[in-house]
Amino acid sequence: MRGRRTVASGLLITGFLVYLLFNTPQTGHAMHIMEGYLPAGWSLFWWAVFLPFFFLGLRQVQRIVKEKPEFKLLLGVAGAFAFVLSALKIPSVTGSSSHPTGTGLGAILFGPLVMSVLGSLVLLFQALLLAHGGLTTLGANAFSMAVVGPFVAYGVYRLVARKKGGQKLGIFFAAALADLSTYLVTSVQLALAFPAASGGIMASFVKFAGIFALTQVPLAISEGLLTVLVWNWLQAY
Amino acid sequence: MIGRIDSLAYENRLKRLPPEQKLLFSLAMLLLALISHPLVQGILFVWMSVWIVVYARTPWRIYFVVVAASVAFLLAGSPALLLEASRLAEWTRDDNAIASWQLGSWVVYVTAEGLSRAMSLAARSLAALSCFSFILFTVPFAEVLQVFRRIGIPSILTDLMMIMYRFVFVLLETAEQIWTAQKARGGHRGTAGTLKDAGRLIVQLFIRTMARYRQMYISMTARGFTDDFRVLVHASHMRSKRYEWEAVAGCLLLAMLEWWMGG
Amino acid sequence: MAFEVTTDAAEQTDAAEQADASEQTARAALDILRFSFVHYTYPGASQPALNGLSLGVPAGKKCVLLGHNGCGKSTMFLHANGIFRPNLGQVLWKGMAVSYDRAHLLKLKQKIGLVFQDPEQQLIAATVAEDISYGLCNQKLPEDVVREKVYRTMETFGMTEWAETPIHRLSLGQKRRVALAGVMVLEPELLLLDEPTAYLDQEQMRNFVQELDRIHAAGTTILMATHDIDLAFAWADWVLVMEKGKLVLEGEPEAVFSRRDTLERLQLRTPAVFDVWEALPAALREEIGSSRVPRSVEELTAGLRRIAASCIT
Amino acid sequence: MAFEVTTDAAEQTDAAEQADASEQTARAALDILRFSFVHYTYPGASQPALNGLSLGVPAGKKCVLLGHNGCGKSTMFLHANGIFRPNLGQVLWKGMAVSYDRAHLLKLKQKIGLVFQDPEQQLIAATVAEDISYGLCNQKLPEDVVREKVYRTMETFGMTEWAETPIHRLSLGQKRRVALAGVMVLEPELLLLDEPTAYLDQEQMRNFVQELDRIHAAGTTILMATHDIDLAFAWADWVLVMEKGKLVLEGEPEAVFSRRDTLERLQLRTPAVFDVWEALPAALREEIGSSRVPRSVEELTAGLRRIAASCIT
Repeated sequence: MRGRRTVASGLLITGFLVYLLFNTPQTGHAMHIMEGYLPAGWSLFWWAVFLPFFFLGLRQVQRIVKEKPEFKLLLGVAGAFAFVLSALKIPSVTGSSSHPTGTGLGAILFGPLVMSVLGSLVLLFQALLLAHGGLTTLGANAFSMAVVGPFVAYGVYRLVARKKGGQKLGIFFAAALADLSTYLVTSVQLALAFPAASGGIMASFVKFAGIFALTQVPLAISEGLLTVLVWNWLQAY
Repeated sequence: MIGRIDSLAYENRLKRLPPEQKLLFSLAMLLLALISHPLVQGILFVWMSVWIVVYARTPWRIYFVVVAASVAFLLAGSPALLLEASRLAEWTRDDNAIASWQLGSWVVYVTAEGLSRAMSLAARSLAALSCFSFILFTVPFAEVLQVFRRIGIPSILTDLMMIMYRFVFVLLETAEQIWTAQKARGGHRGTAGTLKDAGRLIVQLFIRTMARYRQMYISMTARGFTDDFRVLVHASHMRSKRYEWEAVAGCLLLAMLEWWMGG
Repeated sequence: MAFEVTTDAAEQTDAAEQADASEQTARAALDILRFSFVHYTYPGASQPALNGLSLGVPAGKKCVLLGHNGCGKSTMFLHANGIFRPNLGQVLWKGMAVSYDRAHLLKLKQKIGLVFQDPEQQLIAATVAEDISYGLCNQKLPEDVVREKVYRTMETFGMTEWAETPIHRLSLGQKRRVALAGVMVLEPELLLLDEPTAYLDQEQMRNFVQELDRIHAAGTTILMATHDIDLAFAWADWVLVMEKGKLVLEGEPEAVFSRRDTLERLQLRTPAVFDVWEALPAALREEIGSSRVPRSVEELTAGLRRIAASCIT
Repeated sequence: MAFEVTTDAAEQTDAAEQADASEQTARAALDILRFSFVHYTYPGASQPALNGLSLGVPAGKKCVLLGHNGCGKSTMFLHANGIFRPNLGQVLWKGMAVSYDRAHLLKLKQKIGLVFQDPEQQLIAATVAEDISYGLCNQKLPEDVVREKVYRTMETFGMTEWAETPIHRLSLGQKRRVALAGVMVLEPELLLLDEPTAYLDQEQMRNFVQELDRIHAAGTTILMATHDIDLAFAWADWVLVMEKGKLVLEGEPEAVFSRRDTLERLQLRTPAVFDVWEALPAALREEIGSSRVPRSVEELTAGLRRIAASCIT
């Protein structure tokens, strides 16, 4: 009995080591749920949740484009910019590196609905050009990153920046909380798909959220700081 | 990795096959991968890998990197799937635990169900990944776009994708150049320094992006831009009996195997 | 003949001015594009970019536009095909004032092709064939006509094998040629080029100039802005010089480059061949016996070799 | 002397090769920077960018690097200051192999200044003064030292009046000079320039070359990559020619440009002055009596005028 336990403990420690070793370079994209990870039913479900927002966003984009055709070009360029940002390595406060998402800034500039269209296109590009995420899981990923993130960023910014001198703080919290909410939603998505044997969905959520907190919380802080830096410099121009 | 997948897709040996066929094939396989048994998923993974590495001649190293990245994701999630926890008081041995550890008043344990669930999740994910990778490595983005246009995706989306695809590479080059220039001038020192430099890069990139947008708007106007980005759908593809035969036969065999296993 | 267009009237006699004026009227009829006293100031700028610009682009010629960066060349190009509208003065296409309604502008843009300095700025589509088709698709032509024209153009430009290549995989020289092809597929009557040879190496430059000569031979008038004085002299039939939003000099290359005083004031140098030719002993020049200044180093050295050979025989 | 570095051994006799080899060893001691058999392939590329490149940059000289786009010039520059690391072979700075640890690299980057082709890519900060200070700030120097150095540099470069100007309001020529100032403020011993004169007009070009001459006179070795053969001939003390990631020719300008066969194979042209000089009747050349080929049109025409004047007297 004791022997078996030691072996199991050894395996567990090795597993964690391997996990940390492999996971570090991936941190930035750890929140993209990979292709095939969600069961078919849940994939479909998240597509169904995501699509209404996407269509609303699309309608808004089309309305603006009808008035100003050049807006299409601007949006395309902005989408490419967001994609390139997400491919950058920025240092995270823990010393590992991660990738900025730019969702916060985008939502503040274009509004959350337009950002949901742009964000989903960026995710499609990340899937097709970088192999991050997947096609069946695109609905789930887009919901957490291109819908919830932007809405949170926009709401927080509106709320905080309204107060006097709160603009910088607003930007910081918008960007950081957009990241955090994305990670929480992803954890919920995973928890729903894989409830724990004891404790069910809640326990599973705590487990998934706990794992990703290691990488995502520092990342969110880095992103918040970076967005404020960028905003300040942009103001100087 | 950026640009790598794009150029491999452009150079792959199955480039001449009609993109619709390849997309349909891989999507059908993807669907099967999501709903089938681990055995079928295993065969599927091997078979799709053969398509990718042998038929399309994707360098196996690159394919391996993509697979390894996904394995890393699987590993990252595995503690949450495998480890269960309950209070020592409420814990009973007959929970099918195959391993357990006591941490204070809590017990952390792994169940047989948990293990088999993690295994079947890994099988499904890898099978699905191989189908997804087949699209990545054999259908160039420009052709995905053409298919989107042909099947009636709204032009606003295809236009946006076309502009994005063009600019992604222009801006990537710019970002790389700025990054290199910062390095050449002794930048990127320490975490704070690097974060600052990243901020500078983003600002520069943003300014240059806006300048590019303005220039592009003028030059598009010069080329008669009104409100659409219509372009000619140009494609020279050749069907291949041999590949069509293998794809269809394989599909049928796998579907039958799945049915026979009681899918 | 060279016209120095100067506001300093004292430099010229009245008689000469009148002669020039009548000559200019006669030429105006031959100009495919004319700017008449065009003023333009960018919104927010303190200095006008075009400050009463009057110039003509003679039909069927290979024209070169010289001038320092910031002299208004690019602004002039954007006026030529109606993207910008003059604050004052007018632009004439084949003697008719340009009208700025949508339909006319679209036609004008088809007749005046504009190739920008940086090809990255002009190429939009995912692949070469798609990009070349863009201007045609804007004209709402039927698909098979577009296809046929695109194929023909790719063939003339020798780029059929890259038809399906993504733009970002091309070299700078190739991008420049695709940008040119995308404009030429519309069969413009006037081609405007903004510094098309910068960053090109010798070989790419040679290919590009050959392409231009072919286009000119097929009947297109060309106006190229460049800083390469030697290229300008070797290639142009007609030279225009701008400064501070105005035309300061125009004429045949030899005539323009012989105005050393004016060029020096503008801090423009003269072509190397021109300088050498003028410095050669008069006897030697006579011996070479060319009726005009040789346009390129090749022409000059060929002349020199010929006399060297004749001395031996 | 000119060394043709060729793999085709048949072209040279063994004796000549040995002489070359010994001469090279003697020179190696004088080279501030040496590449020794450097190979480098970009990840994912099928062709190597540097394919056994061996070359030396002689200390204290004005060197020019010629070669087509894509011959590996820019890759070579990025190896020179340690941003890229050779797959094979080594880079030597003053005879010592470059070591790739952080501290050494930082020092190397300070000693080797690199000015990129496009100033836009190099200018990082919002204003001129800020940008010039960037490299110094990275060295963690005390603030007053940084301030003093920045001001001194801006004064030397005559840009104190733009100190607070945002970069994006500068002209291209000004941007190029700011990029140069931002590198020169670190007082490098070797300055690498990647096509610094593209898109510049005559006046900007002249100013830029003057700036370079001033920098060289103050003791900095310069290596400039360019497509402008005439500029190369007029300006350089030493010419290097690359092709397909290898050195194919090096030597003094006259020696290099007299290798017409090799240059023709590489599709590089010879300088205009050089061609004209060679085509001039021998008698005339003797009369001018210059011991070497004139380097620039000015020099040649001055010579020609001198003899014309002496004929008259």
